[in-house]
Amino acid sequence: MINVSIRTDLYYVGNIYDLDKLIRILRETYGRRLQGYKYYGGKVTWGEINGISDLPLSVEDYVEPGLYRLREGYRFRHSSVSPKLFLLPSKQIYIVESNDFSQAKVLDYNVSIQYVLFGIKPCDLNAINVLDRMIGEKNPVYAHRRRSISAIIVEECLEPNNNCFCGVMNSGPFVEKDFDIAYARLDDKRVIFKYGSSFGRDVLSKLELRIAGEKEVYEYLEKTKLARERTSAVFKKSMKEIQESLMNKARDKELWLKISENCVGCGNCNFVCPTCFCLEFDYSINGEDQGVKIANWTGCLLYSYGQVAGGHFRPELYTRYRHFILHKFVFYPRQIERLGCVGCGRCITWCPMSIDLRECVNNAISG
Amino acid sequence: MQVVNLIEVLKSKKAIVVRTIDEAPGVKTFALKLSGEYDIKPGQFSMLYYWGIGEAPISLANLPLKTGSSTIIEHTVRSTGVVTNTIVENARIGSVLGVRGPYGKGWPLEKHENMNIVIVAGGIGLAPLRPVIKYIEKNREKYKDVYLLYGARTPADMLYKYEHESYSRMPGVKVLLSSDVRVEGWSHHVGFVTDLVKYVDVRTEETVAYVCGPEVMMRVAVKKLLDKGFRKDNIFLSLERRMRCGVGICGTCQFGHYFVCRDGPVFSYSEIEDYLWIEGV
Amino acid sequence: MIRVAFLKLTSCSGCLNQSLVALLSNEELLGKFEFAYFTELGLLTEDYFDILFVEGSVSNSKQEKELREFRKKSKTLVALGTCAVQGGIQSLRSGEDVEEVKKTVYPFPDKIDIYSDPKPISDVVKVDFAITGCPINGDAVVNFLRKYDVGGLPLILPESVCCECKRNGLTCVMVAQGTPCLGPVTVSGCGALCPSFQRGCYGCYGLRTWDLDKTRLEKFFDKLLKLGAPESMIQVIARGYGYRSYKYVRRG
Amino acid sequence: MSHLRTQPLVRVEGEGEIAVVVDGNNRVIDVEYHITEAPRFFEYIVRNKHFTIVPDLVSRICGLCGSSYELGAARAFEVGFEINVPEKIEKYRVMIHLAERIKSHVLHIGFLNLPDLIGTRTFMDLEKRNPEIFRIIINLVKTSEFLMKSLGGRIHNVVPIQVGGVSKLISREEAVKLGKLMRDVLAPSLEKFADFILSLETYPDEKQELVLCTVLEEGYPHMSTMIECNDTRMPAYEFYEKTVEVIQRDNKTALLYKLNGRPYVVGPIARFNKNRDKLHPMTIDLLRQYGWNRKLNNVFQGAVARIAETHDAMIRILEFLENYESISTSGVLKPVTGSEMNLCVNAIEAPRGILYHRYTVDKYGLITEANLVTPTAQNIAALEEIGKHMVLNEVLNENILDTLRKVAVAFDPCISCSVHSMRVKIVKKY
Ligand SMILES: Cc1cc2nc3c(=O)[nH]c(=O)nc-3n(C[C@H](O)[C@H](O)[C@H](O)COP(=O)(O)OP(=O)(O)OC[C@H]3O[C@@H](n4cnc5c(N)ncnc54)[C@H](O)[C@@H]3O)c2cc1C
Ligand code: SF4
Ligand code: SF4
Ligand code: SF4
Repeated sequence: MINVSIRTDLYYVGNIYDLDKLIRILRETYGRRLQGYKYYGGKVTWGEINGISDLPLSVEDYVEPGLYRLREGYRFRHSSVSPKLFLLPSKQIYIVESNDFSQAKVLDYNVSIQYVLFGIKPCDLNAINVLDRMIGEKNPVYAHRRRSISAIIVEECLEPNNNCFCGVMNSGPFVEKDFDIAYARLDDKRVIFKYGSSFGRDVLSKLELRIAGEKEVYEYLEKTKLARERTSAVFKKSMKEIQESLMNKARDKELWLKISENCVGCGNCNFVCPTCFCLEFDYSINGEDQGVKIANWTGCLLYSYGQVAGGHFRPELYTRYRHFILHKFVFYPRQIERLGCVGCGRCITWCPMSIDLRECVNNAISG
Repeated sequence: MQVVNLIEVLKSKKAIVVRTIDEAPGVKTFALKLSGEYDIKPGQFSMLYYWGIGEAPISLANLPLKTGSSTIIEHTVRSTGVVTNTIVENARIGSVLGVRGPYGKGWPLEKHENMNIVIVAGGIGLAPLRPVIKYIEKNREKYKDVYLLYGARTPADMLYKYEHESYSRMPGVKVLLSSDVRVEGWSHHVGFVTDLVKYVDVRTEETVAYVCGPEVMMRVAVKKLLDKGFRKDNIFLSLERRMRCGVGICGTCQFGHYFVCRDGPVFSYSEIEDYLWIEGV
Repeated sequence: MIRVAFLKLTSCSGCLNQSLVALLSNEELLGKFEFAYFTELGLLTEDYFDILFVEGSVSNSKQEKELREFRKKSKTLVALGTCAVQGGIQSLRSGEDVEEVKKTVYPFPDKIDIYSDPKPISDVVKVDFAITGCPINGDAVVNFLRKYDVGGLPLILPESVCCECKRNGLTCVMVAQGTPCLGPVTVSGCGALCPSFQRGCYGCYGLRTWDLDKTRLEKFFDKLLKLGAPESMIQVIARGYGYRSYKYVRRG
Repeated sequence: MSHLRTQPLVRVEGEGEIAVVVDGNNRVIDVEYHITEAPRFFEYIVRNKHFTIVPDLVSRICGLCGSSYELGAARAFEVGFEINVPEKIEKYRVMIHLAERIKSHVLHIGFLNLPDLIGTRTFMDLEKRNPEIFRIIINLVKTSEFLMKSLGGRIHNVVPIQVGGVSKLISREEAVKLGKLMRDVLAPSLEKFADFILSLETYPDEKQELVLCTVLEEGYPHMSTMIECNDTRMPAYEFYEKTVEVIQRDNKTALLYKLNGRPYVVGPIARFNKNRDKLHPMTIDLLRQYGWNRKLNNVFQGAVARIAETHDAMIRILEFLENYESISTSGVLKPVTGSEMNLCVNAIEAPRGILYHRYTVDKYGLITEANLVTPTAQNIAALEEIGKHMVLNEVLNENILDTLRKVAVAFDPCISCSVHSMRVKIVKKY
């Protein structure tokens, strides 16, 4: 998993003020705009990053199923938002048409803006990969936004939180490809950087960082290894067995009823999931007598999912809950050849009923 | 690289209603005139847009007719919800509707030349199969025996009643009808349309079946066809799922790992065998 | 011009005011809709209406009669607000001894003509469309009128308040602050107003019926109680705003 | 007619009726205003509810001045449980309350009162008669809606007010934006509207002797536990639970309130006549320009008081927003439930006048008893007296009925039961 022969020349060491420098260089030298987790008003939301004070550097999330607290610390993992908010906006006017269909307007894409995703997490990066394959070019809104991202800077997790299980889903807590720069906080001050592209290398060289010493690299690798292990010991069976078992048991109504017994169908898990992509089209007429098609987030846990005129394809909640799990673990692989869940644990954290996806999967495969 | 524009994906074309036909209570057929080409095939569907109210996926109900610079297509709409009610109630000759499409994969008619074709349709399910009949009519020599098994709740609910005779007048075409309930004057079968499968007399290895109707009916049909010896990959079903965009971005039409709008709506039974028997998949 | 009437039964006029303000704020509608009956504006033409909006619940025979008469004169009837749709906050007295209830307020209780339980208007007349909320969101009325104008109705999407909460990018007050919130079991439509003000939803759009059954609901209520919610918060949705739905949910 | 005093009182609102009693010669011998609205028994339904949720419940009493109910109730509990709301937060709540005053007054003058003042049938007729004022009123409605929504989430039943403070305050940026909108849009419209209303020459001028009651406060009346009636001052509890008489008439849901056997008046007129020198100096200036910086003679001049209060509220909110500092700490203090019975009393000046709240709360924080007195209920008696005085002994005709309707409209009993909609009932007595 981790290469034992340590190559120290790939790593640089600095401190959190180098992050500020990094932000400034990206903004000023490269003229990029930065999007990322933003600390604002006691919460971590998503937004434009203008300087180090926007980053959640001195908070840490403590989570349990159905519980999230921000407290002082330096290990921020994630919040209920994710890059999905930027790539696939939660409500967006897609098209405006006149009533004789002679005119149509879509939102203006500002193609000249180059964004950098700053400080996203390894699971987020993987989630973007999932979305790329799942929606990619099909949805122009997504495609445009995706193209406007010129670089990705990842913050790796050396201490994942209680609900993280990216290890077993092979999507964290560190990154090996598809990024430009990645950094990790060795402690509250020291930051270790690595690059993943030539652009990343160029930018890093401008930071004038010190090349990492062997001890630091060793410390980093040791911590990543531990973190990977911690987030891997989750399921009772191998992924292949899980997938087979889930499919075999798909018709076991009693089992799924039991697994979904605490669910109230509020849909929070869908909305916080960085790979859930379903949209609801809403049609309306605006004040200028134009027909508007708006795309809103929706999700398979909502009653409206599968509801059709005069009937319902998934009237029972258990079928929708089952779809959520089957989709992430079985259908995504069949659709895009990779798992749909990146193990970020958001659905576990933000479920008001504290339902734990890991437990549900375990129950499903053993029950 | 040029990214596709939302206009190309979501803009509706203007379609003028040129003819309406009352088919059954709450069901109407609309002939729509679009300017330019609209290359839609049997089994494919359009998103019909009643401006300001919403869109609904509706199957092609007749072969498209090209006239000079425009195309006339037909769609049969049953009023069941917000959009369809509005269309059925308000659209009349001269009305403007929006049309997006064509979408989806149709019936693989070209692949099935020189085969027998068994059509099993229930209720509104005849709409997507009518262009199949019309296609066969036009290309009668390419296909062998044809069966049309059609059932509805009552004879009055049947679509295209005015054409049934002409179907049976086609050489080598057998039309078997069925009504769920007994009605005075009805001389055909009473019961489910799937009961009619037993009257089909063909060599199954040279035969394909096209099935469309309510999901329960399709399941029974599949069982009976399999019992009769049909090969799994010779049975084709047109599925229905809740659908918003028609182009694979909204995700609400998923059926197992398929997107009904792009991977379907027509599937061979062998493709969906895994899922068809799971309640609510 | 489409003729619109607003009828008020037992209620606070809040939904009427919301509608009025929403209408005036979208002046293009004023050219398409004619107020035929709207007591606040002093308009009392009583022949026929294309749309009749009814606010409030039915609480005595006089109102019931009036409602039936208005229904007869109207093409489309829209129930406006949680009172009309579910019975509303006054349902908190439902199931109680009405004589006792009267006594707490009136010196001569026997002179008060009142049903033992306030009725949603669907108990009395056919309702074509329902806009829930206490008060309703004015946007819903505007949306309704615009769609009506072109010949259709809005589509109702059965969702929880959480959906709007998340779409609006709010941080969940229940998970992140431990504040009891009825959002997960409440019908959407308000735009997650309360969470946007950092407080828990108290259910004013009524209880969802879909997907909920007695056990799930009880589990959810237990969760609220564990977070320190007062019993009363649950009473307000189960016996007030969501009175009708709650009965339905409990029956399963 | 039965006179008696009881403890629990009731609020009224909604549909009303005017009953005119005539003798054999068709001469008016009596006038009664009836509220025919079915009661909702709020005093009953708040029982056994935890006090923290009561402000949200009682705000549903009125769809126009819901925030007054909310704030009034919250303050009652704060008084009862000795919770000190930080000054800045209290100020914020006052601004919501003032915003409601603006909204309510604009609606009343524009939709209900103005048609009478200028002689049109309804507000809608104004569109042709005076399109500019029509526009201005709509503009005012829109901006005051926006103001309410920005501060409180919606135009009534506002969201942030809770026992102990507010759940969330707007940010500084939002305040600045809002302030700008008010300065650019609300202020100019209101100036024009005020000019129009204050220059009207159609106000009747004869003097009415009225007993005027307001809450007693240092500034312009707003919220207090003391009441002042003409020159007598007393605690609200004593005033409402011991001093005023409550009368339930035959078959009527509304209760009548009298003070020493006489009707009294609450609302804009009372506040204005007793406290106009406490209005914002800019408002006083404005009034002076039109010669209105004097006591109003009668209820028909109520629009002047309302315009003055609207102007005053607007300036105060503007000043507040333009000097806004956001407060980072959470706005709600967790109240601790008392160990004994607590008496929670407060009186607040809703747009239409004093709104009295009294709750008794047990040691679990549950309400054991509640008493709510609404402004409209208190004004009914005065309404009747004034109406009767104006038409007594006259032969019944259309004008009489119109006069009676106008009296009620001038009082603004409540938008929904305003007499524009009142049906007239004539009772014959031989
Ligand atoms: C591939 C396909 C072909 C179809 N062909 C026909 C046809 O030829 N004639 C016909 O009458 N009907 C057809 N239907 C069904 C038709 O789409 C629905 O009756 C219609 O969408 C109902 O829309 P509504 O707005 O009236 O209903 P509402 O219940 O108000 O639905 C709102 C929205 O939900 C979606 N929706 C609702 N019901 C369905 C449904 N059954 N299938 C898919 N989406 C739905 C639509 O986006 C619709 O606009 C077809 C469905 C599919 C998937
Ligand atoms: S399913 Fe849950 S754990 Fe997996 S990616 Fe989505 S939110 Fe994260
Ligand atoms: S705050 Fe309330 S409405 Fe919002 S997600 Fe949480 S539980 Fe749902
Ligand atoms: S969040 Fe809940 S209580 Fe608040 S406005 Fe919405 S539905 Fe009503």
